[in-house]
Amino acid sequence: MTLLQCRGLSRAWGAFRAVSDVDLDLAEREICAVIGPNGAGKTTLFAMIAGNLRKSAGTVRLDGEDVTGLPAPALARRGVARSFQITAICPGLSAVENVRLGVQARDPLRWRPFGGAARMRTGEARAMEWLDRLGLAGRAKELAGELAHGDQRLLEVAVALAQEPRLLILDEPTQGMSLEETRRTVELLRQVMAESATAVLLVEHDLEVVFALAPRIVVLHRGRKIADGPAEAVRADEAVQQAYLGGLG
Amino acid sequence: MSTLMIARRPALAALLAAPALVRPAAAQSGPIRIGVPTAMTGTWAALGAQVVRTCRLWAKTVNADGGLLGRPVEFLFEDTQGVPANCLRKAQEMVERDRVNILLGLMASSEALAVMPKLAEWNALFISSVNGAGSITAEHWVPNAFRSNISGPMGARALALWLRNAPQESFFSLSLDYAWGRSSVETFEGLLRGIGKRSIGSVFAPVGTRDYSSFITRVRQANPQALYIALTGDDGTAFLRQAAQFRLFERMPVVTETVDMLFTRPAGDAAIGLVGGSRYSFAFDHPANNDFVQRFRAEHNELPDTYDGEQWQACQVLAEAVRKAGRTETEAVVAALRDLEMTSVKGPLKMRACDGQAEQQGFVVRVARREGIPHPAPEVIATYSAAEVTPSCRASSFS
Amino acid sequence: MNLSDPRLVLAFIAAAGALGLVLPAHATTLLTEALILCLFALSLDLLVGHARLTSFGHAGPWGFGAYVAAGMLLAWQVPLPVAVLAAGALTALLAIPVGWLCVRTGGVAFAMLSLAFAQLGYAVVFKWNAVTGGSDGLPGVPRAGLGEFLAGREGYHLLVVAFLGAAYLLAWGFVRSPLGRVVAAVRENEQRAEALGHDPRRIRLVVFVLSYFLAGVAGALYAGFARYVSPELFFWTVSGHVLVMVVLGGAGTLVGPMLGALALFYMEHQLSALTESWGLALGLLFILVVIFAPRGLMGWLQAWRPRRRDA
Amino acid sequence: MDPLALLTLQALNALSLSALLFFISLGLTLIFGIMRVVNFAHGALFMLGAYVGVTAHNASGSFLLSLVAAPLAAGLLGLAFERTALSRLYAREHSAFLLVTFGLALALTEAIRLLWGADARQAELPDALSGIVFVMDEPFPVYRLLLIGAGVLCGLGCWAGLQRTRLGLLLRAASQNPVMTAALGNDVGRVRAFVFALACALAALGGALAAPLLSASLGLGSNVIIDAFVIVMIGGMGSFLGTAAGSLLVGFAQTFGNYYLPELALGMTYVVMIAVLVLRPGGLFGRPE
Repeated sequence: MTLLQCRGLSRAWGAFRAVSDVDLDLAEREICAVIGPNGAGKTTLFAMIAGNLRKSAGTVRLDGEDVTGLPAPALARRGVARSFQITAICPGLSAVENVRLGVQARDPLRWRPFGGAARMRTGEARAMEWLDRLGLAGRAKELAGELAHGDQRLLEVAVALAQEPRLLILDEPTQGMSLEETRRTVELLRQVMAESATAVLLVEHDLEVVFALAPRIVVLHRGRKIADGPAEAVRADEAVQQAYLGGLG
Repeated sequence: MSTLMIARRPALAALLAAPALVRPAAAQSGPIRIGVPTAMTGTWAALGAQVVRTCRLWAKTVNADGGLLGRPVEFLFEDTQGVPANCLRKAQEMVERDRVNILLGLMASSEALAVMPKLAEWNALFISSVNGAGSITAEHWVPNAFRSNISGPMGARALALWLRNAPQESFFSLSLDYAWGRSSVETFEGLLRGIGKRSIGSVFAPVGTRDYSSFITRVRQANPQALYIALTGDDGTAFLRQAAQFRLFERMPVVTETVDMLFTRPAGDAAIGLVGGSRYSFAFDHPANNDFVQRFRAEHNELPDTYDGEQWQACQVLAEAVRKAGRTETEAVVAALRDLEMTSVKGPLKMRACDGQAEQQGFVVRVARREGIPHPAPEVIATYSAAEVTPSCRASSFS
Repeated sequence: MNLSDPRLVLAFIAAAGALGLVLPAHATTLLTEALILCLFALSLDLLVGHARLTSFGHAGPWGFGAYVAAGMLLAWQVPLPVAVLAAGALTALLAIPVGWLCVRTGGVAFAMLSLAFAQLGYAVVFKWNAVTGGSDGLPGVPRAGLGEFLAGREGYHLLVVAFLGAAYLLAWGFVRSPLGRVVAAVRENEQRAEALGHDPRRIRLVVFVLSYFLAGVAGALYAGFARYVSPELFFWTVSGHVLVMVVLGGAGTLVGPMLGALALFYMEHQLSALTESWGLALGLLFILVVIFAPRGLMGWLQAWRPRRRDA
Repeated sequence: MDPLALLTLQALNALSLSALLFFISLGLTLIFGIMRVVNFAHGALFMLGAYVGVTAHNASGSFLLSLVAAPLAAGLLGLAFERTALSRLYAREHSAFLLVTFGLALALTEAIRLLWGADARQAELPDALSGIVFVMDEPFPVYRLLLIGAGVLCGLGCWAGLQRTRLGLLLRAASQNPVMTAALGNDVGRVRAFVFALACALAALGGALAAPLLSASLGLGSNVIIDAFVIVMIGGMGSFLGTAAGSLLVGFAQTFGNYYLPELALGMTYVVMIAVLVLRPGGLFGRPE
């Protein structure tokens, strides 16, 4: 069953067409990477899908429901989790608290004005598990704002994963991470994707990560979709090489 | 002879003292304590300064010749900034901590109205020395509350009586949009009808107005034969200065409910020709008044203004009542105050039992340049008997 | 010894209650007023400390609560505790439309908007003579339905202590609740809060309404305490005062602002008793405290232990 | 008085009030624009300007000298305060500035009362300035025309200063991006010190110019600050053009409001302020934070 169905997505600022007429379908549990040179419209596309940015044209359907006009919080409540190009975490709260907020995000009683102490404890335990899997358990009590840049990116991924989303959008998750951290993140993502029904939309410049994680690749160039298919086919595609890989063999 | 003591009882000791601090029985032996919670800072500071300096002068004078009933007089001053909430707190503190049962010199009418309902609970008495609001001795009056000063309506009444034989027929009124301003204009317009003159309109500037130009233009547009203003303090000064710059007074005389040097002096020459009621004037030729003016000039080498004179009178009234009562308990002094007759700086005076209002003469003064005085100052141009200017019992208007 | 441990704070409040029964009369009256100001500062801390919405107009709900309670007590002799809670509820009701307009902005725009609403309250109360008594205010507010003891000095003191304790528990519980944690998330990073499914404006509105409820309760308690309400309650200097209490005490700790309220009230009272120029001394004192005690009294008191910001 | 004369007169009244309000709020918007700081002590500085102005005028006999003495005194005080207190707080949150300037307001108001006493002070305008001129055969004070002229002059002067001079460029750069301005080798600390001193001087200039209309009194500070906040908010925080527009808007609203519907005047300013803030949180010309 198609989880996500985008038809004719466009976004223009005056004359500049950041994204023009992109169709994109994503099945449940499918992992798809979106690549393209800087300014190709990747982040704009994601922002429209996640409701952070109004669409100039086009529709988005999630689980068959038309969610075109909905703002980001409404989409998040429908099982869409994301990380941002510029890390968005709560600097004044501890690492474990950040992730616990992710766990709480899908708790039906997430807005209880009083009590909920028991929920807090189970939430915190669950959050510690996620931190452990990402190797951040040691720094659980530290303030998120005081973590190293790489750790903050890891933490943001952990927060998104803790939401156990149906659609996970990752905007250059390994950017700024060390090789070791990148390897650990890729390993974790592959494990999570195998275990859960989470579909993933991924933007990544590091092609090893792309080919390691995403069986399907979409290539954007100047806002248009120029390729969409299995990783091997796209790697060989003439137009992609010409536009993006610069004629790389 | 104990010297003048201004006791500043630091509450620190009281608040921290574990066992309640036992106060020596003040009733009959120690000094007679009088509480003065007034506005020493803030927008009313200038008026408060007059109340405080006159209380100190009176205490010094009384204590110099043996005090009251052989006991020294002691004033307790607290700063309320003219805010009712502060006044309540300070007054309650004086009553409960310092065993004060006599309150004088409150600044704003709203402060008096806040304190009066509590007098019974505190078993204390209050003599208004400067508050003008008519309602203090009318609908809001409570037993234990008295007023020695001339009220707003009484000042307006004196002015209206003087205007009977003034040529002007049509009047326009200007005041600030708050309780005192509205009641003053209302009373004046009622009195105008009483003397066969007519009011052709009134306007109330919002409180805090600084620029009166649009109101001056409105007065000129209405073009009355005379203008009545109920403005005092900074507002009075600002209006007089700006109106003079517009040459408004060349077109029409201006009259007011109460002339205080406080706002006429900073207005400078702009105040010359202003006619109005007066709650106290140093120019009133009377032995008791001349004595006070002479003492005041010796102490401060300047002329006593409205609030000085009225505070001195309140102290005189209190002293007379305490002497008559022979002791300082509240019930005794209140009983003595009722129907008390005496001579004050404003001549003969009688404290009315039914609403605590002092029946006294009314004065009308005009601001003029006078030799020997550096700034334009008021001169008395008419006096009216107590019967003519004092409203009936518990009323603030003249039927 | 963690200063923001609720059990300790409640013990502290209970002690203030007991102290009120022992102290000489006037000291108890002062302490009662100080505790009401603690409740007022606590209500503002929810906004300033937990939602990082600096309000310049907290005198608005304070004055509104006071006038509603005074009106009820004067007109229908409604029992005081009922009038206090009703005043709080009505203030909270008013806070919904006002809050909806205020929380869509942030920073100084929010501060100015809240200031404008409070000044509008001042203007309305000042002008509506028939109902609010205009500039003379409403004197003689009765402590209805309290019976002999509670209407007395000690009784009312205990009533205020009870309300303060309840309000503190309410605030402490809210801050630690799931919704309270979401408020912290919105404060820290709006974009992340949205990605977690929370509408920042609606979350801020909840805190705004709760803060106005408590401020309305505080105002109503003050009306019963002073038995008099006047337009000055709405004036911007009152907003400035309570904001100083929160920042002085240490915003975001619930206990800090209460300490700040006690400290400021006590300093002002002491200084004004000792010298006419208390303003000069207090002003210089503020300047020194801001420079040398960055996180207010709480920060200074907890200096020896790195602060955990999970609150 | 025929309607046209009335309208002209009221327009002139509004212009003179707008000029006064412009002087009052200019200092506030300058501080906010450059340093993102709300200056609670602005009213007290305005009052200080009135007192110093009156004293200098009486001492020297020259009104012009008072217009120099007042800003100078307040500017020096502002500089000293910025160097000793404010400069330590730039890394801190906004609330730190709020508390420090609240402290300065309290201390300064009391210091003025101690220095000058409680009574209001005034100085008589020289004859040249206290005359009148006939506008459609209705008298209008010369002093108010001077006020309007001074307002326009000061407005153009500040606008030119900000837009045309290197110092102006530096000020604007420091307000938009202090870090980058510092990186370009400018001592942003000194810029801030200069700006705060200049803002205090402007507030005091407003006081000195208002003294002939109001006389110097202790009540001056508290009322003025509200009007200044309203104007800066309506015009747009930190926007010079916005302050000029805000002053005109409030000047005309108050003048004509007081004339035609005095009943509502007190609340009207705040209704206008709420409307502008809700529709354009950044104010008419400002940029939202």
